[in-house]
Amino acid sequence: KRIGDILDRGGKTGGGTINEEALQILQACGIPVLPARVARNAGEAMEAAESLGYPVVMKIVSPQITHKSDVGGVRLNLGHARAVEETFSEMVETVSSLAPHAAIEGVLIQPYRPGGVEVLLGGKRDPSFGPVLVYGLGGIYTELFRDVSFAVAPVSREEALAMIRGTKSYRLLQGFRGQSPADMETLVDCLLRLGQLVVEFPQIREMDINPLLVGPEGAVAVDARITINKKV
Amino acid sequence: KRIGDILDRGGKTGGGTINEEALQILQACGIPVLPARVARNAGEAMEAAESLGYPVVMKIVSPQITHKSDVGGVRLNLGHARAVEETFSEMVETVSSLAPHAAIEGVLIQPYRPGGVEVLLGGKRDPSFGPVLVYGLGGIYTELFRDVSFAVAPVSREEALAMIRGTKSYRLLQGFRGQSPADMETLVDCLLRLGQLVVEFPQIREMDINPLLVGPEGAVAVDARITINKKV
Amino acid sequence: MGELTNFYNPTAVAIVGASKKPGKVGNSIVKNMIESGYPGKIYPVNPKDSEIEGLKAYPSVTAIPGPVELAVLSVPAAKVVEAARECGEKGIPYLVVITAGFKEIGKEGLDLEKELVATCRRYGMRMLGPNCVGMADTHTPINASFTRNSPLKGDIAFLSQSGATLIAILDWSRSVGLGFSKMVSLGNKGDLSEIEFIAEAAADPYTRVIACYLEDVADGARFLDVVREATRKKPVIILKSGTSQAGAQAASSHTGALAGSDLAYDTAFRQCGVIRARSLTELFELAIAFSRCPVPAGKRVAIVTNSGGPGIVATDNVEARGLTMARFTRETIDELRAGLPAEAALYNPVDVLGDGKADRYRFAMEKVLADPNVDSMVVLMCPTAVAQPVETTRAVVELQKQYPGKPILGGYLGGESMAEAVQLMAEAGIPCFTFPEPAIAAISGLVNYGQFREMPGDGNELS
Amino acid sequence: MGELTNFYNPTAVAIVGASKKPGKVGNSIVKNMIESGYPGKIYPVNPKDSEIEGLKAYPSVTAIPGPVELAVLSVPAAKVVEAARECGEKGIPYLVVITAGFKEIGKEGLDLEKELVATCRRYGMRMLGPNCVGMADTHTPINASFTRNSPLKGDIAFLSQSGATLIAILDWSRSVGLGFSKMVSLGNKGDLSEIEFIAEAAADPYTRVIACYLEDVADGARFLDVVREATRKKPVIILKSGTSQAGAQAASSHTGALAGSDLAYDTAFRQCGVIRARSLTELFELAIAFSRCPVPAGKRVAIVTNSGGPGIVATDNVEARGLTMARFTRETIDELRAGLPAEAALYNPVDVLGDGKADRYRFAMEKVLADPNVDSMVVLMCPTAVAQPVETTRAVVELQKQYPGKPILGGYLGGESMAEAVQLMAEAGIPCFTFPEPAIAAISGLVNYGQFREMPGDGNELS
Ligand SMILES: CC(C)(COP(=O)(O)OP(=O)(O)OC[C@H]1O[C@@H](n2cnc3c(N)ncnc32)[C@H](O)[C@@H]1OP(=O)(O)O)[C@@H](O)C(=O)NCCC(=O)NCCS
Ligand SMILES: CC(C)(COP(=O)(O)OP(=O)(O)OC[C@H]1O[C@@H](n2cnc3c(N)ncnc32)[C@H](O)[C@@H]1OP(=O)(O)O)[C@@H](O)C(=O)NCCC(=O)NCCS
Ligand SMILES: [Ca+2]
Ligand SMILES: [Ca+2]
Repeated sequence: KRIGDILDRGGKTGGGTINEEALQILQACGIPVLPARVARNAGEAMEAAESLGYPVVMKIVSPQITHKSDVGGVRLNLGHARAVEETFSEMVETVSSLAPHAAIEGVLIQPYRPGGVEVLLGGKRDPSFGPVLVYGLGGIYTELFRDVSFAVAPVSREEALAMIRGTKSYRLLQGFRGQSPADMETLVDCLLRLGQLVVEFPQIREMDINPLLVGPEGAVAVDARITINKKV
Repeated sequence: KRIGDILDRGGKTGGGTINEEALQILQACGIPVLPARVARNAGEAMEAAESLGYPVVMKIVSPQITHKSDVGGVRLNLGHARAVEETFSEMVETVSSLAPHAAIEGVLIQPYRPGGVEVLLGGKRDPSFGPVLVYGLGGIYTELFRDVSFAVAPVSREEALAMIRGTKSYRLLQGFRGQSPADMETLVDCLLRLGQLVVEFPQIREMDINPLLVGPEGAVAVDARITINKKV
Repeated sequence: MGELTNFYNPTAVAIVGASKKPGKVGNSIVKNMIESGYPGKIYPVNPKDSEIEGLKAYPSVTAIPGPVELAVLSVPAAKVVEAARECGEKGIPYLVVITAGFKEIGKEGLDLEKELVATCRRYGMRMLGPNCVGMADTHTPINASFTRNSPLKGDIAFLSQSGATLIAILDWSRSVGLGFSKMVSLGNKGDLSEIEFIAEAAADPYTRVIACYLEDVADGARFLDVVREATRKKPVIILKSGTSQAGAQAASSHTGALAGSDLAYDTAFRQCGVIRARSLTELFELAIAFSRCPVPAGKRVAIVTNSGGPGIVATDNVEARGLTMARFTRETIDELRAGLPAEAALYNPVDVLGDGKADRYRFAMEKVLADPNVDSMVVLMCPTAVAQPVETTRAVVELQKQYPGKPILGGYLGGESMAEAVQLMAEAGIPCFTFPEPAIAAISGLVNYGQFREMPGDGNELS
Repeated sequence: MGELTNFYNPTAVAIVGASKKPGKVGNSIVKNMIESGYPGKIYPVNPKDSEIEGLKAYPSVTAIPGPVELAVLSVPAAKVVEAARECGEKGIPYLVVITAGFKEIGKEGLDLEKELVATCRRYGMRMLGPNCVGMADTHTPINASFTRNSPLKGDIAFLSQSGATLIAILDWSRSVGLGFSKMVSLGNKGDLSEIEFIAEAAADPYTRVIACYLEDVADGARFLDVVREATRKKPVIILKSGTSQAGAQAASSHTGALAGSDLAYDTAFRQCGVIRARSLTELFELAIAFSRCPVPAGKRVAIVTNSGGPGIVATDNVEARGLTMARFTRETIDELRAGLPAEAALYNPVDVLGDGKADRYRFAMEKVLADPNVDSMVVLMCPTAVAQPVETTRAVVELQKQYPGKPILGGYLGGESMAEAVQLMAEAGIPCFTFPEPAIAAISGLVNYGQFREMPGDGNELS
């Protein structure tokens, strides 16, 4: 019900893309999400960082900005309150000058998790076949290498696993070059839950989690985006 | 002359692969190389780290080990003398147990440089066409995506640039998502120098620099390998 | 058998809009029905004429004395709904609506089509079309279409969403001696679509392989369910056109940018075991291979040749297609060594040399086919001075009978010198090409389908 | 012209090992020389016979009265070196050595080949072979080979490292009416290799395109230098076989693992502008396209069709091959709208509809070809009831003369109904295929070469 509410709100305001609330929806359907708090000023930012634990990541919050890092809207690995404070004003300034027409709603604070493999989970509604799931390599490599696989949802656990195995980057999850193998069970679980979400809520036109960080001990959604159909 | 000496020594001892000396050869032909020192015990390791500056990276040195990280032979981002000391004995132990037949000659200490794009530069001698140059995405993605381009050497500056532009990962160098563009001039220069090296020294059968770290302000070879033909 | 059995095999057929005038669509249909050898009753329906092409004609379907199982409608668009209604009243279960001027012309036509479909639903009639060329079944036989000719008898079912393409393929097929079990022009798919016809063809004992040209799939979910079943029984090969729109529209997410609409087809086809052809050439090359060859047990290909060059080319293709070159057993190698000249290549490809005659070819092919490590064989031949194409082909034909489980394909390089041998291969139903590459492509299609069918469950075939 | 001019056009030819006995290689060569219409003197050389096939024979080359510019050697391997020496003494500049039993049989043969090459060097003779079928030039004309037939006259030079493949291609080419300027069987490439023959063909006024089947390149560095020049003048298309060994051997570095030996060929070919064919089919499809079509100014393709289906298939192919669908100017669209029926598709592909006759096709094709945004055109036709394939083709042929700079290709879908039209296209030298895809593939080859040739400098064509 919670999920429906958020989606409805998005739908009522004329459709479009939701970003921060997308993480709440994921959490509601059981996908682990990196904790995050939106700060509207430097003070709130330091408070959030304190409660989430250092080091943290800061990301600009603006509905008009799709690729945050293109406008200087992402800063990683901030280790103490001073850094958070300085970064807040510096980031708002940089983004305002590079994207003058974007409405800045605040700055998102998340714990910094450098480890794990960045993957992408996504779903979209195809006019002929309905919900199509996407799995692939995430992060900056997503669009560069298009190392992805697809399946029409719903998928079984075996199919989800086959999707993951069908990518070249699967080797990264197996523990490439001495790293421990990733937690496949949780990863498959996330993919299945995302599948359910897309099947159950036809108002979702497109969505993705990118990156979902997958490590030896679990997975966590760092960033997500949902595009909702206009209510008609 | 220096280069020839090292290669000759390699050739005399029956051919094979050289690794640490490869970096010396690169330096001799003008390719910037990340400073490195080989330590034979924990004390030497701490000393080396101190003089190179923290944080440092430690890598096992053994002619029998090709993929060092597969046997726990690589540790990144060590911030102080204690960590270096502990890591030394731990690493030697782990590697000895995972690769019992490898002769361990010591541990290589280098400064830790997390930034920059990891690329691969390589050369090999083709039986029909002679020296062939390779440029591509480096690091763990090299063999996964094979995002590479080739040219028969010698190449002109324009050809070298075209090789780099011919890869998908070229976008990473252009300053993907808000990063500053990489120093293309130095990168092209390294490729041309590697080309000259392979053309001039036919005893080189195969060689590669992987990774060469390329950032906005230069490039530096982190790891390299040269396979020398047996002297006949 | 499916709900469409009597669609292809009706006891009696009415042709509404039948005409005496040569060249008119309503005249072609009557002629095709007669010439096809259709064994049931044919009732031309025409308001003015009482006799058409020697058959008694009726002023309306309701005036027809006996029962009618299929009506072909070829009256102008404005009269179609009324004609369909009359067919409904008469209790006719199946319609083929040839007439154009429906959905494809825009809003007005769409409304008319909806009315037509509603009329069919009301009477429980199933309809092919509108805006189609009709259909033919060579086993009934029946040709309820206005094509110029009837298809030759065969075991390929061909469904086409483009009427002109169906006409072109029919014309081409007759010139190359290719036969069909059925040909269906899907038209606007107002009621019946590829889904029902694929299901029916999968159950049809006369059909061995189903080939389709499609421009869209109307109901994706049902397509997946139904076609998944069909592909377990028979190969379904589809050329889906319109790939170029893929990803054309701007996407608001990574997923949108990655998954264009064509990718959904790719994915769905793979999930339900459809073999996707990338060109008309490939569609029919694969259809022919499936129609004539068994599905091989595995991907190990043997090549027998009388020249090194084509052998290397074929080997390159085997590896490029993800097949493997068979590694012969020690016994096979020993036998080949004992029986072939010293310079012959014994390891796959087996080169019987430029002076290899039929007996040497036969010997090598026998050993190769008997080898348990060989799943399929390609025979390559160049017209060297002493080659015996015809005699060698006789051996190929005999061996094919001895090894019915191993596909044998030919790559006979040449023209006039090979013509008679190529003809012999065609008569024996052994696919034979001018160059080696299509033979390897065909084996690759057979192998992929075999691998799909071996997979347990449904849809776990994602690799 | 290169150092090989008189190799193809010698004043007199000696055939050493000429024979009276039908079926023997030395007899076939004499017959081929006579039947080719060779205008110079032919001297059979045979130790026993004084007359062969109506020609006076000589016991040795030194016994021949006049000068000889080319000697074809067809004596057993053991006698070849001595025969070559005699040719050297006689001052003959060119040899073709047919005889097998050299490098290809191992160490012993290799030694013999070295002796043969040394003999040639000593006398300054240039040699084709050994272990080859010979060569033919249709413009001299001459056929110094033991093929069954002579090639038809044409403008494609074909070099083949496989003798049997050359024989097969020759046989096939005659049956499809394809002509050659020269055919050369490279054999063991003991002296002359593809390098010299490519350079010569690039300078030859009768050759428009150079097609090669190669298994290796002997001297990579020289190949790069020489072929880079050749490709600036004419398209050089190479099928290089043996790709499958690539990367087979274990590699000790990343570079080794990435750069198999086949990749070196890929790279080198691209650097010197060679178009690499991936199959025999593609080699000749491209060769035919280059032989018959101009190189288009750009990659904007227009399609005119009488049916939507093939039009969509062709559009898919255009985009899959990296070409673009031409966007017509406003004027063209307006003119098409004014002259075509309301339901016709005006935007590329132009659909003149199933009832489009020759005049409608001609109208549409004229407008499309006149459009400055169009670089090439594909005409697709299905045999609909009213289509006029022959009349339409007449229009195509006329328009091709009016627009010599824009390649026109056909995709005539069908069999018997299109046969006469297909024949007309062939006679007019317009490539025409049964399905749309090869036409698009051919345009793609033309466009790629055009782009290469536009690039400045040498070797900067790496993309
Ligand atoms: C269906 C179609 C062929 C009819 O066109 P037509 O033959 O010119 O139409 P006509 O008005 O002459 O009608 C056909 C015949 O039916 C007769 N007819 C009319 N109403 C009738 C009725 N209610 N019942 C029976 N016959 C009727 C006509 O009298 C005529 O017979 P005639 O030749 O003896 O006069 C035409 O409308 C059409 O759709 N053509 C395109 C078909 C096509 O291309 N399909 C898709 C291919 S991809
Ligand atoms: C060259 C080859 C055809 C000769 O074989 P052959 O015809 O059986 O050999 P012969 O011993 O009969 O010699 C041929 C003729 O040359 C004559 N001859 C022998 N020595 C001669 C000499 N020094 N000068 C002139 N003629 C000579 C022979 O008397 C004979 O003529 P005849 O038929 O009148 O007796 C054979 O050795 C060969 O190499 N075949 C393979 C060719 C091939 O496949 N090439 C590569 C294709 S990919
Ligand atoms: Ca029945
Ligand atoms: Ca001359």
